[in-house]
Amino acid sequence: MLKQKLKKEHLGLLFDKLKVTHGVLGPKVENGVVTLAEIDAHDIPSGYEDHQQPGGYRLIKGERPEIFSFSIGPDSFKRFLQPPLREVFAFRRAAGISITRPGAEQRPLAFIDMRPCDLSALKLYDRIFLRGPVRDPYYDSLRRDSLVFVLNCLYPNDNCFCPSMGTGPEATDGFDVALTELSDSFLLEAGTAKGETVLAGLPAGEVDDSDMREKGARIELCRKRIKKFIRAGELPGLIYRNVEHPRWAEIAERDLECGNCTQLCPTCFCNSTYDALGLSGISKKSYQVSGRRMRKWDSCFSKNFARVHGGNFRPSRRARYRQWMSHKLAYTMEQFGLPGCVGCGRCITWCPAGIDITKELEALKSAR
Amino acid sequence: MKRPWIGVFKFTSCDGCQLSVLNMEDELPDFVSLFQVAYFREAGDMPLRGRFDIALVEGSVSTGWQKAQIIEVRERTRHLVTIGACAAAGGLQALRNWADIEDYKRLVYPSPDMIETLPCSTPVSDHVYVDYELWGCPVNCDELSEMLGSFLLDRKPGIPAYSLCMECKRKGVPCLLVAKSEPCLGPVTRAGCGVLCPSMERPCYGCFGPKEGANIGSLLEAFRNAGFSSHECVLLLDKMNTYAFREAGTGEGRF
Amino acid sequence: MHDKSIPFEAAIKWIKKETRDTATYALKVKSRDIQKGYRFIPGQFNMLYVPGIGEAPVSISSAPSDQDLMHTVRVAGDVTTALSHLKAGDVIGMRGPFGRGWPFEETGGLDILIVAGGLGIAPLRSVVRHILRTKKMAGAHSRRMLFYGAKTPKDIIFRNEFPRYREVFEVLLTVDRADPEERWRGETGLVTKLFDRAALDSLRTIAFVCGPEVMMQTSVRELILRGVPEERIFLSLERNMNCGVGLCGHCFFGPKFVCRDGPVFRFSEIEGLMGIKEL
Amino acid sequence: MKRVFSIGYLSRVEGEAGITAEILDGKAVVRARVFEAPRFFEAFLRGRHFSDVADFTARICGICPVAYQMSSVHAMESIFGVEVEEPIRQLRRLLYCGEWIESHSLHIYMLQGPDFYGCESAWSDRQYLPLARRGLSFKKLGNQIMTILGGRPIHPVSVKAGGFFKIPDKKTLSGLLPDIERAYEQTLEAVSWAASLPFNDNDWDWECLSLRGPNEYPMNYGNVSSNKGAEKPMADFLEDVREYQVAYSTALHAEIKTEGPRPYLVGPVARLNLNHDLLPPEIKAAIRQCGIRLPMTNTHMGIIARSIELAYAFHEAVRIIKTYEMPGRPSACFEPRAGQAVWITEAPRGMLIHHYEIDGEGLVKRCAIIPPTSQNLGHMEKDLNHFMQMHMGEPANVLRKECEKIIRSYDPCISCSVH
Ligand SMILES: Cc1cc2nc3c(=O)[nH]c(=O)nc-3n(C[C@H](O)[C@H](O)[C@H](O)COP(=O)(O)OP(=O)(O)OC[C@H]3O[C@@H](n4cnc5c(N)ncnc54)[C@H](O)[C@@H]3O)c2cc1C
Ligand code: SF4
Ligand code: SF4
Ligand code: SF4
Repeated sequence: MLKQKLKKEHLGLLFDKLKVTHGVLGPKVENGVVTLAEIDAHDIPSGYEDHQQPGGYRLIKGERPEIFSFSIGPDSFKRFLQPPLREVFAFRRAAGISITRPGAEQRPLAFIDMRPCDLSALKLYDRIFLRGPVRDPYYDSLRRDSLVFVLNCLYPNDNCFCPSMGTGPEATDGFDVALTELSDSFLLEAGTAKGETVLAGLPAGEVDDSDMREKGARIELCRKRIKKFIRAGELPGLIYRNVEHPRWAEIAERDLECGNCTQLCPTCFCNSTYDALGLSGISKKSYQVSGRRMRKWDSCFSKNFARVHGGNFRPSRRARYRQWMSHKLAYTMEQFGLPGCVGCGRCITWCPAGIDITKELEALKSAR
Repeated sequence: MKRPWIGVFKFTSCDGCQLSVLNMEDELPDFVSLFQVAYFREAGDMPLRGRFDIALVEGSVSTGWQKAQIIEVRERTRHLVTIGACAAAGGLQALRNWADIEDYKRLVYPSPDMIETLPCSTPVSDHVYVDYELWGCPVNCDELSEMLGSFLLDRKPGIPAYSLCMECKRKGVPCLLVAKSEPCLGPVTRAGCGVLCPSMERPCYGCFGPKEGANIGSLLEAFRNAGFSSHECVLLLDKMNTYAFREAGTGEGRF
Repeated sequence: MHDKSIPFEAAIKWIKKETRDTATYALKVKSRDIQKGYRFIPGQFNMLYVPGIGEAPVSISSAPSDQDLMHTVRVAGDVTTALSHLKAGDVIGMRGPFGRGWPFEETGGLDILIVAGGLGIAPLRSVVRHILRTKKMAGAHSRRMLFYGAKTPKDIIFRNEFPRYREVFEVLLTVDRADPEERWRGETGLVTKLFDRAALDSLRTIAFVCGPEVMMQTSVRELILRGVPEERIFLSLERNMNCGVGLCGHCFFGPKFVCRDGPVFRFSEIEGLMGIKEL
Repeated sequence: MKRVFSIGYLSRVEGEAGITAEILDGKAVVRARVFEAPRFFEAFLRGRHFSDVADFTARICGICPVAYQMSSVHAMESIFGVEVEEPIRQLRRLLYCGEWIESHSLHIYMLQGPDFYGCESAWSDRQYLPLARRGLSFKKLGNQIMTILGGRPIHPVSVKAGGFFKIPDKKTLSGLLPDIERAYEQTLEAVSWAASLPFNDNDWDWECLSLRGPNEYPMNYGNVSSNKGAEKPMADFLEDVREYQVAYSTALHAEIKTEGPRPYLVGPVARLNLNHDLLPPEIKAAIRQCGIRLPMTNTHMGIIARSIELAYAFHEAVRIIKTYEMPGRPSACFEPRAGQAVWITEAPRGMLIHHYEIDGEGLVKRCAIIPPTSQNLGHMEKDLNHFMQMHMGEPANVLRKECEKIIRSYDPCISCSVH
């Protein structure tokens, strides 16, 4: 596949080209945090460093010479491909039922710095929403037209553990184009024909062996900087063997059940669909109602998530936390053949109580 | 469909929640055509008579005569819904519950003996059975409309009992607690306001009361780690929903 | 193909009240095209939709060969209450059929034992009627048994159909309790009590079980005690369901999607999960 | 001969109050019984951090929370010596316009309006509906202004000492312009509608107070001025006022104590009478066209004053949005320090007086809050007495109705008065 280099000062040209056809999503600083938004090349917060720890995040202007000098923020592709709240259809019930689906008015999306961990999550999303018994038409249409630029990582944060999950810091497949930031330029490697088309027409530099060596060395350096790891080889057995471990109850004491982890985890996909209506949708004739059927992100931490007639299947916080972690680290593999955790560390950073999934996993190993 | 009779009642409060009914401007015409507004002092001159299919009750119970009145409202009402933090949790005025009421009277009134009031301001549910509580200081108009619509259609209102953080993350607001160590009550506060404060870059101060199963102890631990004293932590909870937050924190009214 | 995330219209043909809180609804899919392509197997369910209220998963209680597509629903909450206010001619939304049904293909040459508790009879009625209606199937089993337990005689669903079932099945009924004036002549006690009455040939038995979770657990225990192989015990589980097609996460039972991998499970597949509390 | 009658529970006013009237030997005594339950704000504010005060005092009133936030943050800034940038001042004024619009249109169209048409409520009569709808459309815009600036119209969340937590950019604000401009035209027309309403004669010698200028119609700044005397800086005004308690009311009353205790009027009529020269020419012209004579002599004509102020608030909102440039930061930086201050702003119902004493830690040591309705209660009773005196002979049900109307013309906010 096509490989070429792009001078750093030409990054804007890539944006210009993409913007003609796509909404270009990339990193931007908002409120002291790197978030994902439609951006221009100059919005990239180059030179910023993010310092992450369990329950903590700080962005500072640092010394790193790279443009992509920071790691991941809270947001991921899922906000865009499977939005937090969307209309499934509008309904009207009178003598019969009429259903109107919203028009697909959205521009195709280009993700400009999807990281390897998130790319793995995207692969999982594809399995869930495209390869299951029923395909999600909304996701399908957006995903089909989107362009994925994976950015191989140079600077992990202290909560990253992608090597443990086999998802990073380098992406090997599943992208349209892979970017690696070298000292003087970007190395662009097309992964699909779609990717090649995008590269065509950009001012291209030859790629030689030394570039490939530099890429290797940089990624290797990144790998060395990663501090956290889990023994993924022990999964899912470790979880299955320890469903009644006393640790679950201990975590429940700290667990806020705020749901931040599930909302930000790039693989969490739980959602709820409901009929939204206001008074204006109700007519005086009791059988006439109109409204919108909405789908929103939900979470296994919501107390009523597993509620049925006669009770709640997971009434305790302990059970809900266990459900979450088991789903991430054990069930997803069984359900979709891919790990449910990609090692991005978001759930660790953005947990206000600082609960660290890797530490909790370690604790499950200790004697009961 | 028979138009259900609705009554709007006020106890100790700021009137903001009943004003929210009038603030549903776009839906007000539907409201008055779908419901028979049979009692709503703030909006109309109607005698109190008959029975109500649904009553919206604003305000906390803080005087002796209110104790009797809320029982009367309950007896007249099929489906009693409280609106707002005062009715659900006693309101800001429940701060008196942790102080001496006689001191309070003296501080405000030249002749404190002329003032009749109870030592505590309490939620409606401490006095009568409540069918549904709509939280918020003030309630959110969309939730109000959802609740009224659900009543008409005989279904449970689609109003979440989970945390504000859920809404906050859906909205894509960067977390203030994690990124700025600001004492945000989001993790223990019920969703519903539409993430007003974090969107304004200020920490949530808990208008919508404790979410179901709020883990107050753990959040305060996080605040202490961020450098807040225990006293400051208590003051953070001691706002419009002080009574409910303290109860959620310890399972009882007092720490 | 019809998009399975969008409900289609189904008209209520008739409603039959079964018990105090349960009724059977015969539905007719309005679109010819969808109706033509609509195939299900017993044990599968549909999502029934009352716009403005919501959706509920409901098993199909008729056989594929039945003329009418039936659902037997008990009032439990919003949607089921709204359904109970409807009348023949009204239109609701429907999606389906979803899930894995009962494995008929495995029953050949075996003794088929159906164990139902309460409303759990609904998806199993589909099986019973299917056997009743397809002559070929009727000869396929060496023995057919139907054990059914209800709370009181008044709660027995499809009571008037049991005489017909008896033509092909050995039917044993039990109730938790019966008032004297009801002149109940069957058993009283739990369904599991019936296992002693039937002298199962355990190695030749294949069991389909559906009912409240506790009832299923004790039934399975009894069956295993009597030597019925775990691979031949099938259960239909109930969980909260939102999408019905494996995209929402509400129905997880451990790693299983009840909507997609079930609702009918082979006991040996879920044995490890059954005993875990709050899974 | 003694006649006694009462109104148990006033409707179409905020909060809970009734009236008792006694006519004994040709002399009338009317009392406004306020039985709203006290909440003890001044007590529980003690010991709280100054940063809680704006959010707490907002809860005194759901109809005019912005007023409480404005009086309290200005008081704090005065204590801490904080200078606020001009764009922030303007945004605060805009926020206040939102509240005036909301509160005035609620009062004009939903609360008092029905009185002139003999309806029980704004929607009980088909004939009144167009007016109700017009009122709602104005009110909605007021709410929208407050929502953009404060997140929500009731108890907005963006206000703090020093400025705002977050401020909107010009584009967001400008989005409102077309609707506000249209509404302004309509409110201007509505002034003549208000002027055409029938009023009882009610000319007597009364005193009214409001903030005055210096060069703009008063909201957050000004001196206290009176139709009877000289102007006074707001910091000194409390020296002239006394709050006292009456047995039949949980609301304190306020009166001027210097030179013989006497009640006074605050609110739109007072404001207009003392500041009409500061109105923009277009509004002045409209006033002239409708034959409204200023200063007003009839205290019951509040609905006209409110209609004029409603138009003004829209006019002002347009001006502020058009000239707005987003400042670099939403709020000034400062350190709290010990001190005390009085601040008065013009709530929709009149002067709202806040007095705070803060300690070195930034905690409230003492505070006093005097809402406009507490100040008006005494005047209202005097006004009712005056009316009774003249109409004593009428049947009780007529008097009852008329008394209620008079009270409504004050737009009293009982919840505020008892806090
Ligand atoms: C595969 C499958 C097959 C089924 N087949 C049948 C069948 O054939 N016949 C049949 O009758 N049923 C069947 N069910 C059960 C049926 O789906 C439920 O009874 C139905 O979903 C209830 O829906 P509802 O909207 O009426 O109740 P809901 O309103 O959803 O309420 C259900 C229960 O949950 C409680 N609840 C829900 N949400 C909340 C909340 N937020 N707060 C508090 N409590 C809450 C309610 O109080 C109530 O007890 C089946 C279920 C499954 C999964
Ligand atoms: S479980 Fe945590 S670390 Fe793993 S993918 Fe999700 S957010 Fe990232
Ligand atoms: S800002 Fe507050 S509400 Fe939002 S995620 Fe953080 S803690 Fe939760
Ligand atoms: S974020 Fe919290 S404090 Fe702010 S409005 Fe919402 S509930 Fe109230």
